[in-house]
Amino acid sequence: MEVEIMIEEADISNEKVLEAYRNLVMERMLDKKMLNASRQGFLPFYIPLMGHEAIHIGIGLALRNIDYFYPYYRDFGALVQLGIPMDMIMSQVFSNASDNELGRDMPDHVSFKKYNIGAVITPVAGHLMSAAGIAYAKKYRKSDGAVLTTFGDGATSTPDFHVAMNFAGVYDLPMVFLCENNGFAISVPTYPNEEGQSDAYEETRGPIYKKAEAYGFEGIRIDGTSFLEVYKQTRKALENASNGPVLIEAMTYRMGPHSTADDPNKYRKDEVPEGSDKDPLIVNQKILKDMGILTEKKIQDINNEIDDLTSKLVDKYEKAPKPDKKTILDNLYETDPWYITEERGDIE
Amino acid sequence: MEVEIMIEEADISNEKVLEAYRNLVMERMLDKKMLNASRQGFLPFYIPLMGHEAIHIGIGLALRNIDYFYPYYRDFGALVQLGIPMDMIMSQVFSNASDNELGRDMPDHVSFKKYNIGAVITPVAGHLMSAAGIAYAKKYRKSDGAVLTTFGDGATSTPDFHVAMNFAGVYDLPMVFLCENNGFAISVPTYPNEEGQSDAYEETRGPIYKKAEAYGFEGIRIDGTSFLEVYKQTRKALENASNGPVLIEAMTYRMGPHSTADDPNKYRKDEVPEGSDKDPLIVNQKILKDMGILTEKKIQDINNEIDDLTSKLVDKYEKAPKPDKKTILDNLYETDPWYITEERGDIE
Amino acid sequence: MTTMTMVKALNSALDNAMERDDSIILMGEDVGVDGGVFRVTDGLLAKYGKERVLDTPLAELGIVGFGIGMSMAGLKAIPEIQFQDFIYTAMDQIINQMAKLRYRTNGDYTLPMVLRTPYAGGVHGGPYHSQAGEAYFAHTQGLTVVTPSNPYDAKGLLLSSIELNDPVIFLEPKRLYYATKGDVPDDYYTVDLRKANILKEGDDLTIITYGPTVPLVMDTVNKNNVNADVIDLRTINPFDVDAILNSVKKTSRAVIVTESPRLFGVSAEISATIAERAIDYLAAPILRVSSLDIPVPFALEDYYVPNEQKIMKAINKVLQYR
Amino acid sequence: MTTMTMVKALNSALDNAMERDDSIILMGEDVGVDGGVFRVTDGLLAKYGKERVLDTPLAELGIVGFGIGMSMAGLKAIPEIQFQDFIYTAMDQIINQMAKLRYRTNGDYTLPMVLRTPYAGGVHGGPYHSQAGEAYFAHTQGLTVVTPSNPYDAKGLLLSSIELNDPVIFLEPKRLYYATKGDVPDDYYTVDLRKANILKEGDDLTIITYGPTVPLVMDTVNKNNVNADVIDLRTINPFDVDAILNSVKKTSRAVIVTESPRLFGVSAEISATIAERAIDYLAAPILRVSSLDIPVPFALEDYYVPNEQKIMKAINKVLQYR
Ligand SMILES: Cc1ncc(C[n+]2csc(CCOP(=O)(O)OP(=O)(O)O)c2C)c(N)n1
Ligand SMILES: Cc1ncc(C[n+]2csc(CCOP(=O)(O)OP(=O)(O)O)c2C)c(N)n1
Ligand SMILES: [Mg+2]
Ligand SMILES: [Mg+2]
Repeated sequence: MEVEIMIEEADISNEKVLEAYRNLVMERMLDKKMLNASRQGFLPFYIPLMGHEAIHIGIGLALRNIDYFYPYYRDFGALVQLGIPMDMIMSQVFSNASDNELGRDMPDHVSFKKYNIGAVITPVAGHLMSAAGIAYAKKYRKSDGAVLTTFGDGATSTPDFHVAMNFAGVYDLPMVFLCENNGFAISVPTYPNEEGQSDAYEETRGPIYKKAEAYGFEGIRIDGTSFLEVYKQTRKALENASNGPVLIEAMTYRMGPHSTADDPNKYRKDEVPEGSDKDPLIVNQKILKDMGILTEKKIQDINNEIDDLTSKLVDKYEKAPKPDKKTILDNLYETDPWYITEERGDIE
Repeated sequence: MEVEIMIEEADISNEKVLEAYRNLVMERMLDKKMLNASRQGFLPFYIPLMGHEAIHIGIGLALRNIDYFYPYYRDFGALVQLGIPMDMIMSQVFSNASDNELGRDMPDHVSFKKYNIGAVITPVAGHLMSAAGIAYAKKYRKSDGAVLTTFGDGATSTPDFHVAMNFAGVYDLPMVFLCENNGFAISVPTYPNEEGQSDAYEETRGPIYKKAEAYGFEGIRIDGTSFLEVYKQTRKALENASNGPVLIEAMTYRMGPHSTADDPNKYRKDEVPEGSDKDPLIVNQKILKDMGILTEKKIQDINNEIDDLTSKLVDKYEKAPKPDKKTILDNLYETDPWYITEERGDIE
Repeated sequence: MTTMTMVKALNSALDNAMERDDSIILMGEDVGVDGGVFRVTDGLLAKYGKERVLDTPLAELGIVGFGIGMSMAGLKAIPEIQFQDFIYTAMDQIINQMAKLRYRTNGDYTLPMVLRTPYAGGVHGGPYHSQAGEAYFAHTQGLTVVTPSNPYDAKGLLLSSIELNDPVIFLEPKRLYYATKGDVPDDYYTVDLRKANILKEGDDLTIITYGPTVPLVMDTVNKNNVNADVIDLRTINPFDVDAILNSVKKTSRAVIVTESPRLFGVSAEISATIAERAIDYLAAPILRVSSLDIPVPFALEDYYVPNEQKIMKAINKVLQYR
Repeated sequence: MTTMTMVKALNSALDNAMERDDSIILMGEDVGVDGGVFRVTDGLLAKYGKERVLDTPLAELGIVGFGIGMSMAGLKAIPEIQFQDFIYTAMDQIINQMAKLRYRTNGDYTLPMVLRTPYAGGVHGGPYHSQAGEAYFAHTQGLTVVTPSNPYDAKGLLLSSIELNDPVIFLEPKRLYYATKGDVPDDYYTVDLRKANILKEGDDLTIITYGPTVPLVMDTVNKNNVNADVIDLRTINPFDVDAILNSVKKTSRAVIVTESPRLFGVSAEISATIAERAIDYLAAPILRVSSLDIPVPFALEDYYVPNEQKIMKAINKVLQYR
């Protein structure tokens, strides 16, 4: 894996914490604006982020430049915190001509190989065995660092979760499994409802973090609404991963719809309204105020600054050109077979 | 599931125990003779049983006439103990014209719907979700009894194991998962080798019986070489299954090759030679002697009787006629499509 | 009779069937409290309860396998896969258990079940919400593969599938879910699974299609005054060979239109069948119009699928062939 | 040059490749200490160590997915699926990740890997040790599907597959593993993946086949003095369209022989391609000889597969057609 490295060591100075907070605000604001862009038809599809910001920022802080990150579709903020150029991220989300994937995949399905980031895949958990294979390559090549892979709570029900966890155990892979437990897989709750509350069955009866024991390694549950907590625990897991894998269950709540195609009113009451005590934005403001890093004034200043910045950003990428239809047949194989050559003739 | 019921309540009188022991001897002797038939070309393929006899007999004793049994390919003796007519079992193993499957499936891949027994499938663990669905049907129809399904240690690595265990937990299915842990999945050991003993990786790091916790229910490990122990624990699990599923890990050793296509000398030393202390035949002889049910003389008498009986049995089915080629196109669909009708013309 | 969308027609079919037969059980991701991501199962949980409409954990293997077991035990399972693109972790269950159970047990077990799934493009869903994988199922011996092209057929074919004593893969063209409305009886009725639908008669050529591309073909043919037999297969396997051969023998020219990629797809079998059984009647090459032989590109889906222009190009080539 | 079986030739290919390139990793059930259930990987663990020859847990999804990840990270994975019949739990990994990775990332990731698996019949293994599922892979855009028919090609095609910077499904006809021996160079060599092999030239008709049925076709043709072009495709997708069309244009008659069931199979695509591109040259129907359209029956496998009689029936029909 000799690729250009951009991911920086997290130096957890106050400046770094403040920068992370700014990124958290950026994620929140971009999320709203992209949702809006989707309502206006600029984005045919979009995956909301609200509730996940602290996990994302914490992951971004935790990853070292020696690590590899295989995200899932709901990890936008982690990419921002990692310092991937905004142009690459936004071009992908808006499927623009400058997207390195040329608009081939859905919004948020990035692929940034040169930053040691995997190709996000839609089938839930479809990347977990790929992440395991990448971890094996690290081990085989005796390169430093570990692989972090993320997924939702629903993903733990999949075949891939079981198989990847088992392979990680058997081959002692340098690997951290991080479950972003937001309480729902679309409409299905992670854990059993309180009696009579809903007619939905749940994803599972076993607490997710404890599932690691079945594979002979450790699982922990952490607060996924504090980015410093996520940072600390994830960094520790990455540092210890050479001794074998770890599973982290980061608890939060999906504050928005599952996607722009979803209407959560059909199946649940909103338990964590925006601005409430459990909203990660509020949680982290409180923590940083207690640490003396943030004031009300500073919060306002950052809000104003980021509001402006994100408006311009969304504006720019909304209007950027789309990929040329002539590219549609590129890169199926390294060398075009005869039928692809023929079909090129049909794209006028 | 209104089908004819043959499975009898196990009345664990001394007579019943002795009959069970006779079935155990029968399984051992038939196994040798069928292996021999395979060497002589009468059986193109055969799955040896040695080491599994006590599990099989215990299962056969434990199942009640209200239960459903979905076995895997290595459960011959359980069928015998259940009292399925030997003619049905042997016709299937020898793929004869009188096989109710008409020789469609491999030896030991029985399907006895009228005895509440599932259709054994080759893909490892491919039946576990079917068993779960059958358990759901029982629950939905509020019928008594539970579903018992068996599988090997290797099966616990499969996608199907995870998914079936999870469904069983979520829907509180009346279901017993019984893992026949014989130490190997062909050449791959279940658990880690002692350091340096072999170059094979293992199936898993977590003890199998503990995996149940990941799904919110109980797992137990039992001695799979004593049929009374297997009977007791399995019966208890079946009786309690209306409160939810259980996983049983029954420990034994695969004393023969994996199948007639396998040569275990390539990958392991035989750790449980025939006639040794851990051989289930010896284990159960000892237990039954201690109970005063068996004597050396009785052992010899049974041996002589069963030797004769099994020789005649194998002889008979070896020579029985094979299915008519004209049957080959039957029962793909309930009503033949045009192409099947056409293809019938090609079978002259 | 009510004018309704295909989604409503499917919902009505499920409702009619469940009302009659308490052995019918639905299961799938978000089919219960949410009513299905495309709303096909809307209202059924409220009406029939959580014992009959099961939200499941996120595991397609489990959804299909659970259904198989229920149907083995005398129930009639109707599992839903949220998008056909996600069906592949269940492929072992479909190919090795569902499709083969009757044959390998010589009918000891039969398996009446209907596996429903929205399929093909039209929602701009990219490589994983747009796949048209009917060829995988059509080539799997033992399955019946059905795909409706309008609300009336959707309901009637679904009810016929539920009546069948064999496993059905029921592919619902999601681009037609809300595209048009049609008159649909509110009561129970069936449509013959093994008869193609001759949508239009004409002498110049035969166009064979099914499911998602049927309205496109009809629009193209009507708009351009093409004098064609248009055959909607309805069932892909076993397909109605007589309808195809009778028409081609009359017209001498054939074009097959599918939304799936061309190579090794369903249209190849239709073409091969004609080339095997009606070669003497042919006055022109048998042409296929399909999507490009690539995964479905998110941003460029419109250039990927068949369209009027591509269909007319093939029609004209076949008609002008001497 | 050594006379060897196909199994030995494949083993030699793996050995040559692993010797040259330490990024090659093998993985699969029983491929290590046991040397593979058909012995293709025999001796490689001893030579290259357990870091490069990995016995895996029993999970095809894991075997394929592990290989994908390794190849994403710059290694070159060669996973083995013990029997092709068991590949379907890995189908999601194959169709959705392996086949699409290059396309959907526009080449950000490439995936050089070779997924090997013994396939088709010949060992009397019944419905689950005999399947010929090449059509599933051939219809999956982005895969290269290769199947050798003799020891020389087996080694050369495997080495070419390993050199390719794209994912390959390498189908090893297990009936040919030990059936014949052939002369095979001990050293490294390659065979062009995109060129069919014209095994025999003749004027009366064209027979197209590949993999498991090649020796049967050659024996049939030789024994019955059939004056045919016999084309061994070697690669099923992308197949060598020119070799097929050139020959059919010369002979005007075509028969396609495959071991897989006929309907919606690979032979349909070959037939359709001819019907699309060479109709004017045809003097007879394009016929297909295949296995029956059912699962593989354990006891009656011999009546299931194509044989000399069925092939001659098709040849005679095509030759006598007026
Ligand atoms: C294999 C598969 N099945 C179904 C879907 C449709 N789907 C997309 S996301 C999702 C729920 C995922 O929930 P979770 O894993 O908890 O992640 P979250 O979206 O809550 O972050 C479903 C069912 C899919 N993408 N892949
Ligand atoms: C899905 C699948 N993969 C591979 C095989 C080939 N195979 C048959 S049995 C077996 C090992 C099974 O081991 P275990 O589950 O421990 O059962 P045992 O045979 O030891 O009783 C393997 C790999 C198979 N039948 N199914
Ligand atoms: Mg979730
Ligand atoms: Mg075992």
